[in-house]
Amino acid sequence: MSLRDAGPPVALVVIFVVFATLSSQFRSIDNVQNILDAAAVLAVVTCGITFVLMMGSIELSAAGVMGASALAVSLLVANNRNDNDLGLLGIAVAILVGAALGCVSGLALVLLKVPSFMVTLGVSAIGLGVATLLFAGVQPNISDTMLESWAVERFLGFSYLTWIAAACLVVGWLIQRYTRLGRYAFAIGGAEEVLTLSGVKVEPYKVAVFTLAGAFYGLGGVMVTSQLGAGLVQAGDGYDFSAITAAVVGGTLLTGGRGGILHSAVGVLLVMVLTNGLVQVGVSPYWQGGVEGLIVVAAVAAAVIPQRRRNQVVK
Amino acid sequence: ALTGCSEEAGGGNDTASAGSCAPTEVKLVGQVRNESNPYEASWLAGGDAFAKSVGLTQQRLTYDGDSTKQQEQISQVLAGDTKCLVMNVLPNGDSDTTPIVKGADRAGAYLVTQWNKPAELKPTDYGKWLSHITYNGVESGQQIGDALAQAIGGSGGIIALQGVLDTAAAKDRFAGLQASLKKNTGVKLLDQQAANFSRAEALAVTKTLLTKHGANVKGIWAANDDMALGALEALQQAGRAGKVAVVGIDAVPDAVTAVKNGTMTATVSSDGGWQGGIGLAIGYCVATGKLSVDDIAVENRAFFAEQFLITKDNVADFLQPKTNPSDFECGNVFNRVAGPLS
Amino acid sequence: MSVHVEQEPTTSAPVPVAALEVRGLVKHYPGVKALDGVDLVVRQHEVLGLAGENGAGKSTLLKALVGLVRPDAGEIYVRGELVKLRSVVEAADHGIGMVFQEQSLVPNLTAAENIVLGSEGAGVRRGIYRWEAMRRLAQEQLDKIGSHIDPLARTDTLSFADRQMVEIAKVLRIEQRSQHPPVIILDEPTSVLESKEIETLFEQIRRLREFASVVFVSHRLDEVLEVCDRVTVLRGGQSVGEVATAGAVPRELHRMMIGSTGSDDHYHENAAAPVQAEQPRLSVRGLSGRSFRDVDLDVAAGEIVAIVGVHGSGREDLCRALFGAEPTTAGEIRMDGKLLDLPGTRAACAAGIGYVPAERKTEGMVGPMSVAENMTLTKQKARCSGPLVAPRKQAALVDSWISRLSIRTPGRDTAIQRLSGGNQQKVVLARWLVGGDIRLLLLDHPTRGLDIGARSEVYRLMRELAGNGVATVLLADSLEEAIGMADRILVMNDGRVATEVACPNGGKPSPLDLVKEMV
Amino acid sequence: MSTPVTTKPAAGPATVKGGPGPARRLTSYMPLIALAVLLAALTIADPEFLTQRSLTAASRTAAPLIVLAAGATLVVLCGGIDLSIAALASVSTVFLALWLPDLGGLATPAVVLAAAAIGAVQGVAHVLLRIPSFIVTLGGMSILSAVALVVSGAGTVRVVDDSTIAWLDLYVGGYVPMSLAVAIIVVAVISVVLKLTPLHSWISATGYSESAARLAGTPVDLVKIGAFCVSGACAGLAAVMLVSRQFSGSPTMADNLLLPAVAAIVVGGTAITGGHGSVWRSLAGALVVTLLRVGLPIVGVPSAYEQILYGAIIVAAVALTLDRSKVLIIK
Ligand SMILES: Nc1ncnc2c1ncn2[C@@H]1O[C@H](COP(=O)(O)OP(=O)(O)OP(=O)(O)O)[C@@H](O)[C@H]1O
Ligand SMILES: Nc1ncnc2c1ncn2[C@@H]1O[C@H](COP(=O)(O)OP(=O)(O)OP(=O)(O)O)[C@@H](O)[C@H]1O
Ligand SMILES: [Mg+2]
Ligand SMILES: [Mg+2]
Repeated sequence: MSLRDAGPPVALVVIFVVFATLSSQFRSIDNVQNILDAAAVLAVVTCGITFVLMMGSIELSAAGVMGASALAVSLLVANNRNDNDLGLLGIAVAILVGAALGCVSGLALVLLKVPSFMVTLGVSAIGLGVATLLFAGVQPNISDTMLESWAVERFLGFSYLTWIAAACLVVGWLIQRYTRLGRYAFAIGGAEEVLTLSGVKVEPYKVAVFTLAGAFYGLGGVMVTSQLGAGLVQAGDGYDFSAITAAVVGGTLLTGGRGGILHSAVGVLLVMVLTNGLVQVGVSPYWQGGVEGLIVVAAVAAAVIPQRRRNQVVK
Repeated sequence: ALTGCSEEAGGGNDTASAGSCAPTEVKLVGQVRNESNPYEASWLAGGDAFAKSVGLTQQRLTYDGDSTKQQEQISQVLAGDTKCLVMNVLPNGDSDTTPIVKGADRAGAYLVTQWNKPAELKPTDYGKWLSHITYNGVESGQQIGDALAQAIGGSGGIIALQGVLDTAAAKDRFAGLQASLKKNTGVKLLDQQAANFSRAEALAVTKTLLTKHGANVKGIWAANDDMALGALEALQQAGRAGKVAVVGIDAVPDAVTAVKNGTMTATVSSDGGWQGGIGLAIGYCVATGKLSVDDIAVENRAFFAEQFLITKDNVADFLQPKTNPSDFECGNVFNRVAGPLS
Repeated sequence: MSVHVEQEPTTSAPVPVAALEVRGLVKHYPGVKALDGVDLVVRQHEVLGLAGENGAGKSTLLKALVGLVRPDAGEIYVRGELVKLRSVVEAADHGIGMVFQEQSLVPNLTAAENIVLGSEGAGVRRGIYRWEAMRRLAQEQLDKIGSHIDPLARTDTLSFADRQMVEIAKVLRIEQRSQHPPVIILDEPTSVLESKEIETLFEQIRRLREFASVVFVSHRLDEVLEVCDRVTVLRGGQSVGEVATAGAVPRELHRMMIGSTGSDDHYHENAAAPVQAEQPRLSVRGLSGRSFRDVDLDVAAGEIVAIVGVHGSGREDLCRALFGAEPTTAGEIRMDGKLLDLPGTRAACAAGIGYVPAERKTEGMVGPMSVAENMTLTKQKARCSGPLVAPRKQAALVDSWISRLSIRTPGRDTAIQRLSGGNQQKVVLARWLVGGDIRLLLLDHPTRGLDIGARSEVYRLMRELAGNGVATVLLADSLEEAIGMADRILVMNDGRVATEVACPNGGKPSPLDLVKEMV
Repeated sequence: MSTPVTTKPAAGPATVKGGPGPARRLTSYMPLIALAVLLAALTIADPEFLTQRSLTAASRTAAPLIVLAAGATLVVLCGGIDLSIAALASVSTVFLALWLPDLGGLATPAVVLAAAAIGAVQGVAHVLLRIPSFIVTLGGMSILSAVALVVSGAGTVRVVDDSTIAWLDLYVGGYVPMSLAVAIIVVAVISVVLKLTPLHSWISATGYSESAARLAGTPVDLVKIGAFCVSGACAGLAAVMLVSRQFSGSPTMADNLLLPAVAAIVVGGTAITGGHGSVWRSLAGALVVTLLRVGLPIVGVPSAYEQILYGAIIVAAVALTLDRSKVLIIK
């Protein structure tokens, strides 16, 4: 990491230290565990979004995809609505549902040539519609012990979900660093037309990246279901924008070609530390959103100071 | 009977007088936020059931909790044939009721609203706004507050999960909690956070509050059952399930089950299926002339519906929805009035 | 005198089959016939030059050879076999590869990745990167051209010239791809290189000839004659003849390109106006910025001052700083004695300063906008009456400049990105002139990519402007250009002004004198 | 010997006027075509949908969205995005409701000015701090929501005397809702100003290539701040329309209009990457989005399928309307 990447980690440390001095509960081991546990789902979703942002596209389908996969998984594992008890297979199918919806986004992008902003907004609506269809008026509650245990059982002090998120980060990092898919996603954000000139067909990679992102959201939906013990249509509410915020706060550029999983991990922690810290120091619920917005803007502003270049373009 | 006030914009060219509609002419519209939660799904189902019982169908509208979309749909519905239109509407927030009422009034449609309405707006000032039905949020907030206090033995710290801050339901219920706290002096409100009636948000907030206040938390007061269920999950994940009392409002099926299992202390009934049917029933009765607006008692034009505190003792009565067709007969539509809106 | 070979089908001695042959290629764009029946033969093991003025159709022809442009008519034969090239990959499979006129590297990838991009070979197995293998592959390519850059450096950290080397290393991967001797196309590879780098490149081209055919495009005709065996000349989308380079002189080529002999006086030195200043128009004192320190500079009205220096000498940043596009840390800039309130390009524009950036495509022009809009972007007043745009006034203004600068465009409403590079540059220049209030022009490589005729026109324009009292700072494309045009030359070295050389008509310094100071 | 050489001077001023071909002209009407197709489809699904009263209601409904989208279009044309418009409109409804009793008729201009100022502040933050507009306005969105919540006391602020804004509920000529007329006037004014002044060049140049625009001396920063300012003012005006319709202000009233507004812009065919597009397109886009929002449920599409259809149709609409000759790379 060069100096120009140092901004977000520094901001993270500063914000952590500030909250730690303000509140003794904040710096307790319990709370640090809590922050990491709470970050799990956001981290997984952000993993997915990061790849899309790296390509310079934008991705707003997380809410819909997560809703669909949450309903799917809750109806496939042991639950109160039907007799299914597919266990891990059910989870895999739910992730596939996510991947399929992601694939739809990617295909619409490259085949219809519709900007990702709109495509993913549309797919989000489709995902929510599918979820509502599956929901059919009765809340599916899961009774699958394994899925339930993910949120409850702990290993080395952290819940299984947190470890799953950590694994996703590692996998994401490996994909980004060591696979053609990851490097091409990065390159597409840098100069898509050059890839074409070099004889690379970018379309399959774009579809693959959206599919990968969809799979991550699918997993996110499963994780939310594990946490809530029920499949909610609203499982992914708000994750679309908070994941983009996390990625950008971490230093990923919305114009593509810069950033990555590690950046996003820092961004996720920053956002979670902030949400948690504001509650811990007792900021009024009325103001929390506002203060958070202010700090995010300030953090990004501080983080870009070392990167200010001549004639820099900011969109 | 009243003469319709449809000569302004809507209602077609004939000044149809109230009560002149043939039963088959009546058009039933039920509108709620969405179909993706059990409560509102049961509301629409109740509406369907009633419509079926009178040989009609209900037009189901949902607006995703989006105020503007609700208004857009209402004005579109009112732009159609409104002569025998009956609407049973859940306004998204207090501010949404006024335009709905004014629009329906202008178009001459029969309207029943539920839950949200500004205090100054009164059905008695309008001809075809037949009734406004709600549950007494202050009372329910207080009831579960008291139940919580009792469950933790009258003393100890509790945390409160608030609903969407700018809704009347959230405010009333929280006011009820405060009243309860005044009474139960041993109970201390450690913290209160908004979790926006959402299960997921409640989970996250509760976890944070649990680490913040640790073992001091003896009880959790939630402004609705969804949040209470989220809090239950948080307790389980924190390894404190069963050690902290949880209360909510709404009596969604999962909460009732939780009360039965003893994981939740109390909830308060509100009967979505009945709400979905009753609004249409009142409108239908008036539109077909079986009931006259003038005959509806003033205290029934805006009323609190009966609600019950559900605890382990009486939970058995609430395991099955207990709406029955006779509730919707024109003579019985005001059976569940618990008192006029104060 | 050179020999002109007729372009007619010969039935004489059986020549070895051509590496590449093009017959009657036609390509229409709306309003333009970019190619109008071009014929071209590239023999095996030769370096073929392609000459022609801006917009003659060189790039279009070459893009057709790598499958990027689909011709409307005509045939392409590779080693005697008729082919249809539909993509770069297909062209590569036939052994044809190209270095594009505009740089085409992915800036945020490493040099190694760029080199192997699209045909990673052992560098990627089953979608998994083998960084070490990839580095080795890239190193092999770089070694071939004697470049010493680190293959794992990010491309955007490399200098312009190094990036060009990476492009050449990349195109040489064709060797691995095809069993046949490859055809390697270089579209203006030298326009961004320094003389030393050009020498390396030429050695490389000569080496390539051993096993490949090379097509080479440059507007520097002396270069073309130096490195090529044969030159085909294009004009108006047609091949108008060819020249064997042995003993040929640039003028000959030039005549074929434009249809008449250009003036001997390339730099229009006769037209040089006497510098007429008591007080300097631009006066810079102690200016420091990110990559330059303590620069003093005076430019008088009507004077052309060239700044020369190697890459990294800071002259480019200095030039931008004068325009307010780059922050300064110390020093002051005065126009006609008045202190300039920089940074901020608005203040500079208001003071009558104009700037023509080197990177035309990304910084000089707004591609999708029309010629007219690009031309009037800065001097809005010139096309307005009051606060409103006056369409008639704009049309007349733009048309008059189109004809004055002989800009080749289907019309003023054509998107500028559809023009050839030279014509784009003229539009960018015109942008500063349409207001009639220009006082100081900062020209960063204004003739990069321009053909000899267009160049000559730009030089004449510079002279004319100087005659009208415009002061000019020139970052020249070559030392010759600097010497030819300037009244005075500043040599920059490592961010400082190393020396100042007077450069009056008749008393021009030699390039060697300058080079000594530059390094 | 040598090839024929004719003296052919570089082409003089080309006289070909590169007017748009029929295909190109068709693309510029695509938003209207999409609108017509949608309307036809809805009418087929439910013949009652195509009545004058129904259309009047739909157009009245669309007015705030049109205004909101028109303002934000300018920001999008500059290459940015304004995610705060909905929250800004919400807070403006609160301000309006609070100010109406004291200011009366002056409350409307006051709110529009205040909203414009807030928009400008965000523009300044974006330009000076050099952070992406996405983030600035996302932050702005949460800050404004918090302000709205606090200022309103987390509740609805009722408007008792709405006489000074009630004119928005009138009908021009009996059929055309006043709010729609105002929305069209706003769109017309913005496009006429853009068309007749250098602003259009400046905005497109900024949107297509900010660095080139800056080096051409375009006042890029001012243009951007101006765009945010107009976007804010439009949010304020939309708020006035909402209050006149709702008879109250509420801290979350317009929040849900954000995505529809952005959808309206994109459906209109404006490039989300900047440069290419127009406010007229957003007007058509807003009508399409409104028809989808109200039309689908009204013609009886069930809730779940409504969302699926909405998603699919909106993507299809953009596929129709986007002029790909102007937007080379689709991100
Ligand atoms: N994509 C395009 N669309 C429309 N016209 C084009 C396009 N590309 C090239 N042209 C036109 O075709 C003609 C030939 O252009 P080309 O780029 O081949 O010229 P060139 O000889 O390479 O010029 P230069 O020396 O400036 O690079 C020019 O008139 C140009 O305007
Ligand atoms: N009017 C034009 N403006 C700009 N570029 C053009 C224009 N026409 C063609 N080109 C360029 O020329 C190339 C070939 O275009 P052409 O339209 O002939 O084929 P195409 O339609 O892209 O091919 P296909 O239909 O087989 O995919 C394209 O890459 C395009 O960029
Ligand atoms: Mg060329
Ligand atoms: Mg060219």
